[in-house]
Amino acid sequence: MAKAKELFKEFKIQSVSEFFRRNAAMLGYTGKIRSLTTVVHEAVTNSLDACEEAGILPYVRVEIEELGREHYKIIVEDNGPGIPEKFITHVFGKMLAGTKAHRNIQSRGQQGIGISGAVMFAQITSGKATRVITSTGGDEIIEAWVKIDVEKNEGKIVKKLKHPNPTGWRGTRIELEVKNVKYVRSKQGVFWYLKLTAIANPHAHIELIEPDGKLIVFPRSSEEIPKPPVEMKPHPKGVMTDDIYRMAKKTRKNTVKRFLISEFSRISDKKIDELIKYIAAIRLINREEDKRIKDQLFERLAKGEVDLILKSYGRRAKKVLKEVQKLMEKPPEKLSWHEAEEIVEAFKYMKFLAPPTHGLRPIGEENIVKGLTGILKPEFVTAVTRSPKVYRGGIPFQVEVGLAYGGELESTFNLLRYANRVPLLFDAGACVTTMAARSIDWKRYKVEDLDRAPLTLLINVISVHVPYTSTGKQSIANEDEIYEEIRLAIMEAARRLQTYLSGKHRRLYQVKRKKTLQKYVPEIARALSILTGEPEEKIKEYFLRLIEKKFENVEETLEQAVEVEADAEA
Amino acid sequence: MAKAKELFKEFKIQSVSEFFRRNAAMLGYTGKIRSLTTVVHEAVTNSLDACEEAGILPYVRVEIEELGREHYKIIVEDNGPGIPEKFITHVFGKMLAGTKAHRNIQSRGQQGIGISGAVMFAQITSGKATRVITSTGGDEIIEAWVKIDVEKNEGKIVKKLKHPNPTGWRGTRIELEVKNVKYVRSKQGVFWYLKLTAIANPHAHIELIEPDGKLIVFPRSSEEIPKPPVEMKPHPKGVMTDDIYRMAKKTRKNTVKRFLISEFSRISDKKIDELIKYIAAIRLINREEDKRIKDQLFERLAKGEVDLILKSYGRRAKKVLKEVQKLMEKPPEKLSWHEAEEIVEAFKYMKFLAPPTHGLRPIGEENIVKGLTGILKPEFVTAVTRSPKVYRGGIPFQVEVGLAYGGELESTFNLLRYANRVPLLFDAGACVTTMAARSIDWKRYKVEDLDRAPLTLLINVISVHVPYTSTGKQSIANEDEIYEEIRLAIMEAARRLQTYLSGKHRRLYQVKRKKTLQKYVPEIARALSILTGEPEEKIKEYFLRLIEKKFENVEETLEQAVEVEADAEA
Amino acid sequence: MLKRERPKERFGYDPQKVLRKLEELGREILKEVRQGKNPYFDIPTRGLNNVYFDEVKRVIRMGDKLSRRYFLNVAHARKFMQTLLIAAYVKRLVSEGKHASLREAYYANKHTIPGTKENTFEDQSESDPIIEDLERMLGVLREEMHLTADRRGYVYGDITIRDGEDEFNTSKLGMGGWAVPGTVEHIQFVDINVDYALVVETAAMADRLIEEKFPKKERALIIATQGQASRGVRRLIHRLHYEEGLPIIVFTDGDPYGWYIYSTIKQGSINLAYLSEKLATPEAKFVGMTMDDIKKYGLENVTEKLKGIPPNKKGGPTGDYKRIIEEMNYPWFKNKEWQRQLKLALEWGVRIEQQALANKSLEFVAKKYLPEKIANEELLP
Amino acid sequence: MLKRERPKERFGYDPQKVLRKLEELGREILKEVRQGKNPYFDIPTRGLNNVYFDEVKRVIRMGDKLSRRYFLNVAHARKFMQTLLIAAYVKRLVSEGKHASLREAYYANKHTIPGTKENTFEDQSESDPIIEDLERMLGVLREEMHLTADRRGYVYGDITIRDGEDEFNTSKLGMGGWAVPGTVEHIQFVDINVDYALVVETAAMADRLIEEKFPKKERALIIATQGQASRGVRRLIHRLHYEEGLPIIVFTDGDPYGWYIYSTIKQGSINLAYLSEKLATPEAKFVGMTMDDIKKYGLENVTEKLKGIPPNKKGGPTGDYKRIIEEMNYPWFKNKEWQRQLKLALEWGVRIEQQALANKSLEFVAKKYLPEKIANEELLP
Repeated sequence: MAKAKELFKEFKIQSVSEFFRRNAAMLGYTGKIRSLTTVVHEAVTNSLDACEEAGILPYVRVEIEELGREHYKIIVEDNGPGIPEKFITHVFGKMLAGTKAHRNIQSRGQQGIGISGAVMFAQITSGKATRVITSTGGDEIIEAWVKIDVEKNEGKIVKKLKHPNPTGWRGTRIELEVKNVKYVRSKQGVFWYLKLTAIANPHAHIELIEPDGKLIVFPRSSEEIPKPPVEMKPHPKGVMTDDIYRMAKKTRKNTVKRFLISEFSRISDKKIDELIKYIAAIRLINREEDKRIKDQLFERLAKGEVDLILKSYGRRAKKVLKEVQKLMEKPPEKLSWHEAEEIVEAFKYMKFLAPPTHGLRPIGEENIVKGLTGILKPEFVTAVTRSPKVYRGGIPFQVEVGLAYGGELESTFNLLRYANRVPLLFDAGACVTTMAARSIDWKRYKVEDLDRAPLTLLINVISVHVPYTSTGKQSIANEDEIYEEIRLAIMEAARRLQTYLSGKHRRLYQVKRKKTLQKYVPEIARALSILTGEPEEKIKEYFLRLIEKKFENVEETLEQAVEVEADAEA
Repeated sequence: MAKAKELFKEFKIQSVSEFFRRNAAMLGYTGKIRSLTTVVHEAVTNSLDACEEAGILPYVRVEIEELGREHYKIIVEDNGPGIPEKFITHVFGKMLAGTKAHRNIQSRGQQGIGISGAVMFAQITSGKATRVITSTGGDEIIEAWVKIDVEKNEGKIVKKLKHPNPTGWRGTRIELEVKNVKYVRSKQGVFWYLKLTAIANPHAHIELIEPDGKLIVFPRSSEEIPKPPVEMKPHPKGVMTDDIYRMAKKTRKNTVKRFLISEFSRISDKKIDELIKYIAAIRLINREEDKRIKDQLFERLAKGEVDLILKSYGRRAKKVLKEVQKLMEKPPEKLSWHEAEEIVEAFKYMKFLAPPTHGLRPIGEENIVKGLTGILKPEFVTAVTRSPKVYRGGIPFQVEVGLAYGGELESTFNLLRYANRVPLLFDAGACVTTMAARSIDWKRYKVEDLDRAPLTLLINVISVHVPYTSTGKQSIANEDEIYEEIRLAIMEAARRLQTYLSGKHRRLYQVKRKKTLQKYVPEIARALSILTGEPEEKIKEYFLRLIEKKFENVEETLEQAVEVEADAEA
Repeated sequence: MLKRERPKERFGYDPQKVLRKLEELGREILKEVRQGKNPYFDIPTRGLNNVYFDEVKRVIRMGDKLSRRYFLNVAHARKFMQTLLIAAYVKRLVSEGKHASLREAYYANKHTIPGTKENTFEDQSESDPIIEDLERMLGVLREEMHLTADRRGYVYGDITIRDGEDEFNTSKLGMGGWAVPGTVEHIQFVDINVDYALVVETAAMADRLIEEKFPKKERALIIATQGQASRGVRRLIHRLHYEEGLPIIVFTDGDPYGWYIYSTIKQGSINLAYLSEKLATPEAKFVGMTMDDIKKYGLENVTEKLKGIPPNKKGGPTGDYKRIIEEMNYPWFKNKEWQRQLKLALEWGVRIEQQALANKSLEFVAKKYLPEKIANEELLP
Repeated sequence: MLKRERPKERFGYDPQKVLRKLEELGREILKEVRQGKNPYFDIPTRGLNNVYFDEVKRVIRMGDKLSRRYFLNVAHARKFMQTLLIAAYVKRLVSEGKHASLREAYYANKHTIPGTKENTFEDQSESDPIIEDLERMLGVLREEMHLTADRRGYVYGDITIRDGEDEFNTSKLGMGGWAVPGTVEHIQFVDINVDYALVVETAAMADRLIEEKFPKKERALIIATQGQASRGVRRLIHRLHYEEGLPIIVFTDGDPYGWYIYSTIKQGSINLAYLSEKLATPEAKFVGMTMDDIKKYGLENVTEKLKGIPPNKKGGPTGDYKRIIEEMNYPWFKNKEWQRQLKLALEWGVRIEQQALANKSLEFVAKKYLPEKIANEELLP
């Protein structure tokens, strides 16, 4: 029998890079087509995020060069802010490093793995370093070849050159050489990915040069630079005990009260007073032994009767209130798990303003309409951006839906899925967007057969932290709150479609109505003549007269219908 | 416009723990039932691995205590080697740390995340530290409460006690308190998980105490301790350029030749001579300009005509051979990517012995039969352990299949999936084992309707590195080589089943045959009597005599059938 | 013993009445349009929510819900036109004394509307409902409008029928019997020499009874429905009962389909609720097969299993089981005799066919089963 | 003009012949077993690979492949027993002059084998093939064994039939006509006062012709098949042609199903190849509906689209298209007239029903279409 000490002799710590090298599939490097798309996606995402953070209208150019069998060079160039020299190794060479993950901020990329993952993928398939050319617009342009030291999870600059920058060029160009990938114009390939990206980013100009040299341009259709995202504090609703507990340990504030006010959104001095009351009430109620009374009191608490409850406890309440007030004044690092649990419990009963929206950056209804119109050329288009909501863990999110119908669309249903404006191309089946879209009773909205309708639905889920089902980031988990918001957004858009369709049909009906009725007159006249013996011509005359009379009264209805339709199109 | 420098001001590095805290679903903590199973799984896996490495017959006891609504304490105790004091924080508190991931060794656990993940899950749901009681059998027993410092990815002992160990107890007991989970006796719950674990580990005694106090025992059915796994060197077939390149950089050997011989399996001095010839040949062939000639030569190379090819190049060959010999003598750290590529290319054309099996630790045919028989009590059981093979990256793997039929099995198909003996309970649809099992034409093996057959199939895929489709480790990726091996194993088992079924049917037929024929005689006699007027009794007599005569000759056939069946059961 | 009763109705077919109703319909429309009003038809609504069971007369009746079909409503105009087309066609048929099948009526009225690509009728599924509408609007049978249904069924027994110029005895036509035409409005019963009519589900059973000379020995008229009774056969049964006073006894398989056939003969079907008074025969009685027969005659060996999932199993009830449960809720099966039989069927999960009686002997059904049960009046209501 | 021809066969039904064959079968088995040999039956194989088209007689014939059914083979023993059971049952039926339906034959022979839980027959699908086997083994029709098929179809026209003691004229039975029984072996033709028989697919069309007095005016016998012709009807057609010399003219819908009905009357079906000589009437001719009729009579407006996918489309041919292509390969349709019609159908993608002729007028079919085409002998072979 081996001794424990021997067994632990070899105990070692593995690097994150090593871990993901062995599990590249978790990062989306699985399958030849998907791997190529993933590389492009990581680079383009970085470019768009950088431009937006810097307030630049993005110009992104993607070039795919075929070097051999399943061997490509991928070049992505942007006009972004550029990368300072000393951060190059971190950005491209270290995983879980980045400016985003630790902040409560919405961005396309999220986990600080993306572009370093692409660099690693290039490296393990072709052995080549990734060439980075970048300038922040200053005097010099940096040209660096970056590799990853997998064991240490560190970037390494294999070679570095500096060039003068007389024209003041600013931006980043990266060149990755990859093997075992394939360029195909399929729905999971680069072309489709960029098309979807262009729809969701009408402010970006995106170009693609395909391996055969063909240039495809998705032009900018909006000149409006989206506002840069800002950091958002977590919202009290749904926050988990663990979050409060951990945050309390590292805050720089010196009382629990200050800590709560400064590190959560929607918590004011007044709210703290309320919080104290609620915690006190919860403590008191929990002391009740009769379960029925307890349940009743909690029910009343849920209705907001906190003051009444406290009043009913009289002096006991005052004592407990004082204890809780003390708790609020103690140093946050002394907050116990149980106390954190109490705060979370109280949050559940309290009312708060909706989470702040300034951190979330939706595409916006106008831009969705522009994007869909510019690229798809539909007959009808509408967009709905819902107000932000919160899901588990106090994480704010927001849902947008765009709906395009008819026109140049093919008669088939297309769902364009996005998370933080990033197109999701894979694992559609497991995605909450698909489920929500399919759950709609489309017939109620005059879409008889969804799968044969000329209908494209865009769904964008925006959040500081999108709950993906896996690290591949291709499918959004089915969180109840998100599911419900998507449904509500779709239904609103669908109602507008319905109005449009009704209006359209009504107008058509009105125009054809007279003709329809007139058309039947000869048939009717002949039959009635047989039945009654009256001459056909005479009967015809009666009916035609009736129709003329009817249509005098009908004109106004016609105009009404057109107005409704105009509304829908606005 | 923001300057790049400002943007990068907040550039930070995220810890692995932080990453997985945000992405707990990636570790299997998703859904109330599954989360509970995952916790138990991580603990039991650790116990079984530890026992096996130490050569101990495992005794594992799992206890689930219900503390409140969706609030449980999970206790797992083993008789394993125990954990030395100074490793406690590492084992339970640090992710990607462990004795396994960095070695080419097969184990149930794999990525050094497992048990620390469980500790973290307990911590973020209940706020409680995990209680660890362990002794390596020495004088003292350590009792420690472990937490994870998520930001630093470090374990922290919150409280520690030392107790005397007068009885010399050895083992580990851990107690985790978790919330937001649920105990249910479903096919994805703890009970089923342990049942499957017991089947695959007949040498283990496993007990479960359910929340209602019910004790369930899966007794040991084999006294044989599986051999501890050993580290395995990678096999040259299918190894990737990146692997060679990286390994060469860090080897302690001083020539490429020594490096290859010592760090890969199945590479001897003789093989290096062969390798030199192949690399030389490849270099020469690549210099040919005519593509047709090139292709022809590569084809001949694939047939093993390396000597003939070199001969045909005459003196040019000798020169190149010398260059390659030199390459073999240079320091490994100087090996270029291109040279590594050449080596991989040459490996593809060469023949090697199958990868060594001593590192892989199958359950073994005998033990599978014991496990299936002990727990399921079928009428027929067989097992196939295939010899090891290699898949992408030179990763050896091995497939085992057990097949149980009839007896106490219900009339429904059950697939028990394992990876390194660990039951896989989720995502069955995407798993290569499911695909392979379903791809079999079961009708060919006398199983008419698989889904209604009393048939249970056990599939165990063993490898140093099982290619999971996601970090949840619940489904094995569809690698061609693995798929094919599983199919071959199932087909072999199915052929034995077929033989058994045929034999069984044949014997039954023979026994019933006489009776069958006799049974029809009265009916026939009556009818013939009506047709011919002959008395019934007389006709009966004729037919019965005929049957007796027939059965004299038939006895030997009967014996043959029984022999065939005995073969099948052996 | 069963005997012919006193007639309750008289032969009452009068083509002139139909013509008058049609002309009146046309004149009404013409009057409206002449006055500049939007002309319309009032059509009794079809479907379950406009039928009820008349407990007194014991037939399914149509309720008084109406749907109004306007000419000036574009959604109605086409049907308005179609209704008039069919009405005019019927007028021609009846006045010329011609009959047409539903299909012929469809083809005869189908043509392209001048100046359009639209046909007056695109499909028979457009003309059939219009004919039904007319039946309900005018309260006349399709057959009275000279539109014939598909024919099925035949008759054998000592009765003499006059059909136009022909007069024949349906027991003198060999084993073939007389094929019942789609319309029986016009036939007359010259001589009835039987005591009752036995309505038989399968042709094979009818043939058996004929071969065994049952009609002669038992003074019975055999009416073979060959499955669900056609409208012609049901109308014939109705007329034989009400105009000629023949008691009606029904003999079907002992299964939900057989009982449904009985139910339709007796009470009419929901589809045709508006015709119940002319097609149904509520006084009909049921001789078999019943569940009790299985025990009484030892037929356990030749029952068949019910199809579908029983009500107490997962996913049930379906198939036969579902049907039986539906039948238990028919008002006319809400009596203890029928409830008992239907419950037994559910309990045992079996059905029994008429021809299963052949297991005893070929003669059994004609010599023993039917004579005994009918003589002892072991009949279900 | 069409006229009755000289008869080619004579009324030849002889129950004694059937009895002799059955007894011979029994004696043969008995002889074998008495000698200690394994007794067996030789049964001509069924299915496509044992039929061929006899170009001379122009009927589908059975080949000479046999399958042998042994008693001592456990896989055969049950069927061996069943064959003898049915043979014995048939002997009783024929000698007593009784008829039974296939279903009755099943029930009559179903019982539990003593000492077991096994039934002699579990299902009618076990007894029907045994009856077919006997037909092929003995070379006698099921009807000659007094086993009747389901009945369907009726007859109207000036012929007089004797069925047992009854004698009647099928034009004197009102519009109902005479229902053709399952077995027509025993009926005799007393008087034939028509020039030819017109076989009509739909009852509605037959009724139309009767209403228009076509049988009287054209001296025709109307035989309504009501869909695919039953064995009784086909046997009747065969006998009318061969025993009474009546030319046979078939009138069906102009669609693959109608043409298949014609094909079956004319040549027999592959299922019943062994009966072709007794059931088929290769001299039958086809009057319509044809594709040419559409053009000639301006019926473009009342055609229907063929169902299924055309051969040149993806996934095709299916449905009607597939059927037509199969029919093009029937040996008896391998002539330029039929190929032309079938090709046109494929080309236009349409079918045309008999009743579409009502679009012209109700009388059109009786007054113009049929008389003209038959007088001018515009008939397809």
